[in-house]
Parts: sequence; structure tokens; C-alpha cells
Amino acid sequence: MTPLLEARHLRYAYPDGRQALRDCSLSIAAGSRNVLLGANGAGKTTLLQHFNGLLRPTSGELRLDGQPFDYSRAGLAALRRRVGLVFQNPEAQLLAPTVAADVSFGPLNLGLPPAEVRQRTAFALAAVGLTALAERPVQHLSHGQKKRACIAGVLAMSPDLILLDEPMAGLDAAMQAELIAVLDRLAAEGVSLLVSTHDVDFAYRWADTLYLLEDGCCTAAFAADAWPEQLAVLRAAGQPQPAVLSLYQQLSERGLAAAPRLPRSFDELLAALPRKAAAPCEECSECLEKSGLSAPVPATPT
Amino acid sequence: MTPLLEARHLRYAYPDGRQALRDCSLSIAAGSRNVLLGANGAGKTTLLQHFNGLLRPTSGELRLDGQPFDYSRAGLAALRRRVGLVFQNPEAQLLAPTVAADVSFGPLNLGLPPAEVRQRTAFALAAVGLTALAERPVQHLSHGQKKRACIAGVLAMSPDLILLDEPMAGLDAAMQAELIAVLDRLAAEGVSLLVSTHDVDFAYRWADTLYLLEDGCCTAAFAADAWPEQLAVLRAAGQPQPAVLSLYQQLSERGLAAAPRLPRSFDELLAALPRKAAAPCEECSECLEKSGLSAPVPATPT
Amino acid sequence: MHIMEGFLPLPHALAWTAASAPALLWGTVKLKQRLAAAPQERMLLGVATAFAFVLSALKLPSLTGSSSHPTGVGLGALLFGPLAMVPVAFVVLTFQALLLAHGGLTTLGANLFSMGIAGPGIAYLAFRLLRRLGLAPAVFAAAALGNLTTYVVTALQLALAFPDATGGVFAAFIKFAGIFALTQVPLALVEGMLTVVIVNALQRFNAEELRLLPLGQARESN
Amino acid sequence: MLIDSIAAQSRWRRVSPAAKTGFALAGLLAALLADSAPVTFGLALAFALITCYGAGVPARLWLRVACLPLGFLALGVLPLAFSWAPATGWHWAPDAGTRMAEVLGRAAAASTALLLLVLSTPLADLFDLLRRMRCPTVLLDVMHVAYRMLAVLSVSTADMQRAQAARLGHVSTWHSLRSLGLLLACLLCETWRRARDLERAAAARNGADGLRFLSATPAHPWRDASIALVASSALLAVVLGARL
Repeated sequence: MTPLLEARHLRYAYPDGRQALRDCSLSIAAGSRNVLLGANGAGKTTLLQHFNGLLRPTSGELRLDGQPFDYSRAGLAALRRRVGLVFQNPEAQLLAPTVAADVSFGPLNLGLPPAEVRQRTAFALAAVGLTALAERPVQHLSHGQKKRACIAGVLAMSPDLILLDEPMAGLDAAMQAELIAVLDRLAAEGVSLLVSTHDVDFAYRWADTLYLLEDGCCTAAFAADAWPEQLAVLRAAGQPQPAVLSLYQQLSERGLAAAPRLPRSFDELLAALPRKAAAPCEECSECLEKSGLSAPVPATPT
Repeated sequence: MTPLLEARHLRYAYPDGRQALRDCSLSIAAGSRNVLLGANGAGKTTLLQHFNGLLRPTSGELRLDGQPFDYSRAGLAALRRRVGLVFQNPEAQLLAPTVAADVSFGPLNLGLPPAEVRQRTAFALAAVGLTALAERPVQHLSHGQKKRACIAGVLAMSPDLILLDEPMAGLDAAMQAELIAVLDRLAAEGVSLLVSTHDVDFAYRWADTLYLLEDGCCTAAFAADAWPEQLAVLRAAGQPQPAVLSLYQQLSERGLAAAPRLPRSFDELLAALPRKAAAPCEECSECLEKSGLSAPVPATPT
Repeated sequence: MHIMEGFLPLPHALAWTAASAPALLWGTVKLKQRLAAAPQERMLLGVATAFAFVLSALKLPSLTGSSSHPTGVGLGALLFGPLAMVPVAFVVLTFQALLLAHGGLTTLGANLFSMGIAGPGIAYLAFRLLRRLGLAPAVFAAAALGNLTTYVVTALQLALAFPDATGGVFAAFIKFAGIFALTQVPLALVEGMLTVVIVNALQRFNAEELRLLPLGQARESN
Repeated sequence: MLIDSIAAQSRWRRVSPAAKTGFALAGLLAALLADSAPVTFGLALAFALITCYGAGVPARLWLRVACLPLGFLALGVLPLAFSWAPATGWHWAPDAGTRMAEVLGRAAAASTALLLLVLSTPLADLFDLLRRMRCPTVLLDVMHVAYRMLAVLSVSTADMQRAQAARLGHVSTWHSLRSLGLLLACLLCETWRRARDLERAAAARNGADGLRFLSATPAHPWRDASIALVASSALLAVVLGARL
């Protein structure tokens, strides 16, 4: 199957000569959840900005649905309708004085009639749960609400692929949960997502496919379940192991947990633990002791 | 013992009438590691800005070493020399062209002789590991380096208490580890620290004492080990349980882990797990089976 | 030096509006041409307008103990040139009237004339004339003279509207200029020094971007 | 920006901006046309009452907003009390009373008329009106970006000022001046960064060549316009009637 988006050997140098991307190839399947993982400064933002044509590679090629990117004015407009980018800093993205006005910016630029723009704006605001705040001045929103307004602004253009640059940055636990719920809803409706982050726990829990970016090079692409096989290259890129994974490995090494497949969240890990371990009867304990084994299960602490 | 800093029934309203702090009392002991925990918008920044006199409470009282704050020009200067504040956004704090110039800003304002300013600047840069970058223009630093430069700028005034507003925000794993190492070094040298965050995992792992801020009220103050007793009030403030704590509880409930005291990091949790569980011998297994118990330990997955 | 809403009688309000309108029109047309050639400057101009607004709302530490606000007239003229300053100042003054109740709509023409046309014009002229004496003196003179010009023009506008019962317009001008001189002359000096500090820091920070602007171009042509 | 946040919560937020602007402009004209102090003071009182009881702006907030321009006005008319001539020097102006009353009344009426508009209409609503009145796109774009960035740069400025105060940047006048210079230079650099970011963000949503936004449509534009027309005519009739 043709991938939705494909990058082949991208290289990009800043005007001052510094290499931002050295060699990056990856391909994104339609309808998938993707995470771009990398340390700060690895080139995640630069790569995302290539994917909707804001930056043009020094060499290498980008394809959408198998067709090379067309950097003409019309080509870029068509590209950006299909691939939306949510910037890391909402203050850099929100242009209009009110939430609804900002969301209408993209659809209006598509040249749609006002009635359709209004309908799309309403739909996008509902999708991110901001309907009640539509007429609120942007500067009165909280950081989490601004973030969701940015997503609505991109969603209103009904793109096939949404790129999100560090969407969790600066959000507290409650806001993160809200945002992940929004992302899950979008994924369920068939929108492809590519999220850049340096949070391995979130990446491991949420993604279907992961791409590792290290110092401008795409050094790995793998399914989340294949994480353990990629340990060496991930560690080289400064990415720690997800807490749930290291814990599960330790537990299963000690024979305390077993699951048909690797748990990706703490809830899944807990499900892989045995239910309450029964204390062995006296006879058994004696038997165990005799064979030189300590009781396998420690007493529950008081 | 007189606490280093004490706040009594602080209230603060913004100029437009909104209540930012409703009732906040807390006290900070000299030489301790403190964390101020709260959701975004709970009032953490507002509270920190009271502690070095940037904001003045509408009612209530603040004391340093038992003495009420003196809001005269000279009093504020003395206060800010002893209580330093590192702002969340380094862009707002680093205003001089080079790192060394920025670090010298505070000591110069103290009116110290140039030789001493130079010496303090060098010392502070060394403490945060930025000596090599002293003459670098500020805008060429990475986000993590900027953060450390901000700390150096405060440290150069040799304060007794350093307040850090959301220092981990936006840092990747490696940068966070570096920053925590800097904080640990400061704490070891006897500097008191108060760190605001919404990251419960970091708070639980690092703090001696925690203060919970919910919607402008200080609703709890407790030692990290007492976390489980504060669950209800923490949950009411939207704070999830630290992952390590919920996991340990689940494990120990199932009789799979026991530790003399609650583990505060994953490493401590692993140490609390039994070593490799030996498979019971055949005789024992039979015995266990006879008494109607399944084998307490699941087989290691292949 | 804003003249507040309703302070000027109707004929004066209309006359100053008529006096400022051609400059605004010309500045806008020029700006449109400039943005057609360099569309990337559209956002820069918008953000810079916001900067000018924020600047004019800052308290200036004053030598006399009281505090007042910088006009930013000189800095604006150096950064964007006197012609682009007219629409920028127009937006800033409109925002000040509508968001801060500072100045007004009926006095917009008069205020635009003093702060968007006369002040920046003189500041720019002073900068070009004194450039060869060195950057700092030229910047200082431009900013201080820009500030002083707005105040002299404002005093003149008030004198024309409220001539003295015995001494006429001239006496009224001496009166208004004399009263404002107490606070305004030290402030003009402070704004001059401040602008020098800004330009110095800016050169160390951001020499790259400066090259695009009149300030930087003047330096290069030297 | 206290005025703008009051306007966002005003009871007349949904009233057609064109109607509100029309009435406020009629108010300004009436203030400038009125030639007797009682009429202008009456107008000022009327505008204040309409703002508080019509548009539902709490009187406490109205006072807080109004005290600045009205205080400024009180100071501003003082020079009119004195007269100066080379021969006589300073003395009381013979026409001080009437002239001060005239200016006080006119400026108070005009200011309160403008306050009626800005306390019931957020600035953003006026942009739509300006667009429909064929204001040049260049100016509208500058206004949109400037309005949005005003909030952002104000926050940056406040943060920077606090950060400098926390490190004793304001211990003396000279220190304050130097700190302010550094702050403004940084803010100016931020201006370039923000402009570049916005340029990119607009391009990412296909908006590289102009800012267009959909505006909320008022519920009853014609009803609002007719009420404003009637009220404006009545206002001007009263003022012109008093002149005759």
C-alpha cells in the first residue's frame, strides 16, 4: 500500500550552514498513530515543518500519496489542506482575537463559502470541547485551552494528517488527559497523527509506530511492541526506557509477572500481575524450606 | 526553631478583582528541599512571587527568620538578596547579551566591587556547569542551558533560599537529570530550595516536604513519606498518585513486594522486590496443589 | 503628550484631522507597496506596532522623581523610517484611545500630527544630520528631539485652540510650553539616554536583523 | 487591558457593533456641538448612566476606568485659569470660569461617549466593522496582529520586569534606566522572533497573503441600527435645539 506521507533521505541546512537534518527517511501509513521521538534539539520541529512544506529540504524527497511534493503556490495550498501542523507554542499560532475567528482562518483561506466555514468551525470546536468558549478572547484562555484551540484551527481544514509539535509541553496531568482524549477521538475517526515528543512514557503508551530522531538522523522506525529490541539505539539517542517497560522486565525476570504481550501502561502491567498470592500452608512451607528455597513470596507488610 | 520563611494566611487579589490566593499558610525550614504542588492556574507562581516581595499580599503576613517582611526599598533589596527566584520562562529572565553578563547582573546591582562580582559569577557558572559557555550569546544556548544560566544568575547573589518556578517544564530526560543534579548539589551545600511543579513523580521522589496548593488555598503540607495519608486531599486537587507509589501498593497488596519504608523511585521499588523467585520443587508443587493453592509464582514468560 | 478626547473645539479637531489625513494616506499607500514587495514584513510591522504600544505604556524612571512614559517616537522613526511610522502611530494612537481611554477619536488627528508626523520627522532628520558624529550622539539627539518636538507641537496645538485673553496665541504658547517644560525637558533627556541603551544592546544582540532597517542601513552607508 | 475585558462581559456585547459605534459617534459630535456647560455635563451624565444601566457595566468598574481620563482632564484645564503676557506676567485669566467649564464639560461628555463604546464593544468587534467600511487591508492586518501580540508582549514585559526586580535591577534610577534599556532591546528581539513565528503559522494554514476571519453576526442588526438611529437623532436634536 502506498504510504500517506513518505520522506526519503531528507537533508536540511539552516541559512547559517548548520546541519539540522542529515539523513532522514520515514513513511507514515494512513490512519495510524505515530510518534516522533527525540531529545530537545534533535531536529523534530524542523522535520515536522518539512512535512507541510514550510521548509524545503536541501536534498532528498517528500511524497504525499506517492506523489512528490509540489512546491508551487497551488501545490503548497493543496498540501497544507491535507497536512495540518499544530505548533508547540500556541501563542505563535493563534492569530485572531477570538477563538471562533481563529478557527475560521484556515477554512476561509481554502476559499469555502461562509456557511460551510461556519459549520466546519462549529464542528472543530465541538471536537476539541471548546464550543462554550467560541466567542472568548484568545488571551483569556488557559494554556490547555489555547492548545486545543490550535488543534481546532487545524482540524477545521479537515486534514488527513495532523502533525503535533510537543503537544504535552507545559500541560498538567488533567490537561494532558483531556488532550490525549482529543487525540484518541481524532485517531478513531481515521485522522492520521504524528506527534513529536521527548516523553518516552507517553510515546510507548500511545503510539502504533515510533520514529527516532537523533541529531538530525532518523535512526530507527519501529512498532511500539518492538521497543525492547531497539534499546541500544534508543539509549544512544539519550532516550530512557519507559518506566513501565523496565519495571515489567524486572518483574518478569524475577518471575513475578507474565503477560501474553508487553504491557504498555501501568494498568496493563497491573493486569499482568498474579492476583493475590496465597501464603503457602505450613506443610508446604516446610517442604520449601527443606529443599533450601526461601518462601517465594514475601509476607505482606503490615 | 524559627523557620527560614513563613507565610501566614496570605490572601491576594489581582487588580481586576479575581482572587489568586485565598488562604495560604506555610513555613519553610532552613536547609530543606520543598516542593509546591498544584495544577496549572492553582496560584503557584503568584505564591512564589510573594516570597521575594514581587507581590504584596492583600492581607496576611510573611516573615523571614521570624521578622515580618519590610517592603521599603532597602528592605526589599535585602529580602531579594536572601531569597532568589528563578522564573519559569528563561526568555523572560535572561536579558543581557552573554551568559556571564547576565549572571553578573544581580551581583552588580548589589553594588559589589568588580573583583568580587567576577569571582561570584565564575563560582555560580561552575556550580551549574556552564563555565565553558560563559561568553556565549544567550540566544545560542539550548533550553536546558538557559535554565541553568537562570539558576546561576540567582545563585550569584548567594541567597539562602532559592525559589524555582516549574524548572522541569520543557526539558527532556537528559536535561532534567542534569538540572536535578544541580539542585541536589545546591541542597547538599545547605541552600534551601522551594520548587513548584505539577509533576507528582518528581515531587514524590525529590522533596522532603510538600505543600499542596489548590485554587489559591494551601490545603496540605506533609513529608513525602506521608503521601498515602494525603491521598484524598491530593486527589481533590487533581493530583494523580505517583506511579511508583500506586504500583508499590498494588504489588504489596498482592504480596509481591515489601520494603521497610515506602519506595520513592523505581530503583527503590525494584530493591523492594524479592530476588529471583525459585520455582518450587516438584514435591512442594504437589503439596501446594493439594492444599488447593495455585503456584504462587507464575512461570517466567519465554 | 496626548490631547484627550473632546479637549479641542470642533473646528480645531477637524482642521488637525484634515492636516494629518494626507500623511496617513501617503504612508499607507507606501506601506502597501512595501508589503507587496516584501510580504514577510507584514507580521513584523504588526508585532512592532504592538511593541510600540507596550513601550508607550511603560513607566520611565524620571530624574525629577515623578514617572512618565516614553513616546518611542524617535526609536520608531529610526527603526521603520518616518513614513511607515505614520500608519504605525495611527494604529497605536487608536488602540490607546480605545483600550486605555488615553487620547481620543476627536483628537486623533491632532495627536497623530504631533506624535506620528512631526516628532518622527524631526527625529529622523536629526539622525541623518548628526550620523557622522557617531551612532550614540545621533541616536540620543534623534530620540530627545523627537520627544521635544511632540511636546512643542502639542503646546502649539493647545495655544491655537485656547489663545490667551490678553496676549493671544503667542502668550498662550509660552504659557503651555513653559508649564510642560518642567517635566518634559528632563523626560526628553531620559528618553534620549534610554534609546541609546536600547540601540547599543540591540547591536550586540541582533546586528543581523538590524541591517534591514533605516538604523542599520545608515550605519552601513557610513 | 481592563477596558477590553469589561467589554467582553458587557450586556451589550451581542448588540451590533455598527449600531453602538454609530451612537457613540453621534455622542462625540453632540459633545463638540453643544455650546453650554449644563448641556455637556448633562450629556456626560447620560452617557455614564447608559453605560452602567444599559450596557450593564458595574459602576465600580466604570469609575475605575473613568478616573484616569477625568483626572487627567482636571489637571489639563488648570493652565486655562492663568493668563500670561510679557507686560503683566502671570495673572488670573479674565475668562477662566467660562472657558474651564466649557472645556471640562465638552471633554467629559466626549470621553464618556467613547467609554460607552469601548466598555460595551471589544476592540476585535470593531475590526469587523472597519473591514466592512473598507478600511485598507494593510491597516487591518497591522491592527489584527498588533492586537493579538499586545497581550503576548504585555505578558513578556511584565515577566521581564519582575525578573529584573527580583535581581535588584531597580535599586536606583540609573539601574532602572539600564534595566529598562536591556528589557526593551530584548523585547525588540522578541518582536522579530514572534513575527517570524506568526508568518510561519499563517502559511501553515494557507494564509500567507492576508488575514481573514469570520465574525460573529449580531442577532438583530436591523433592530439595533434603528434604535441607534432614533437615539442618535434625538441626541443631536436636543443639542442643536439648545444651541438655538
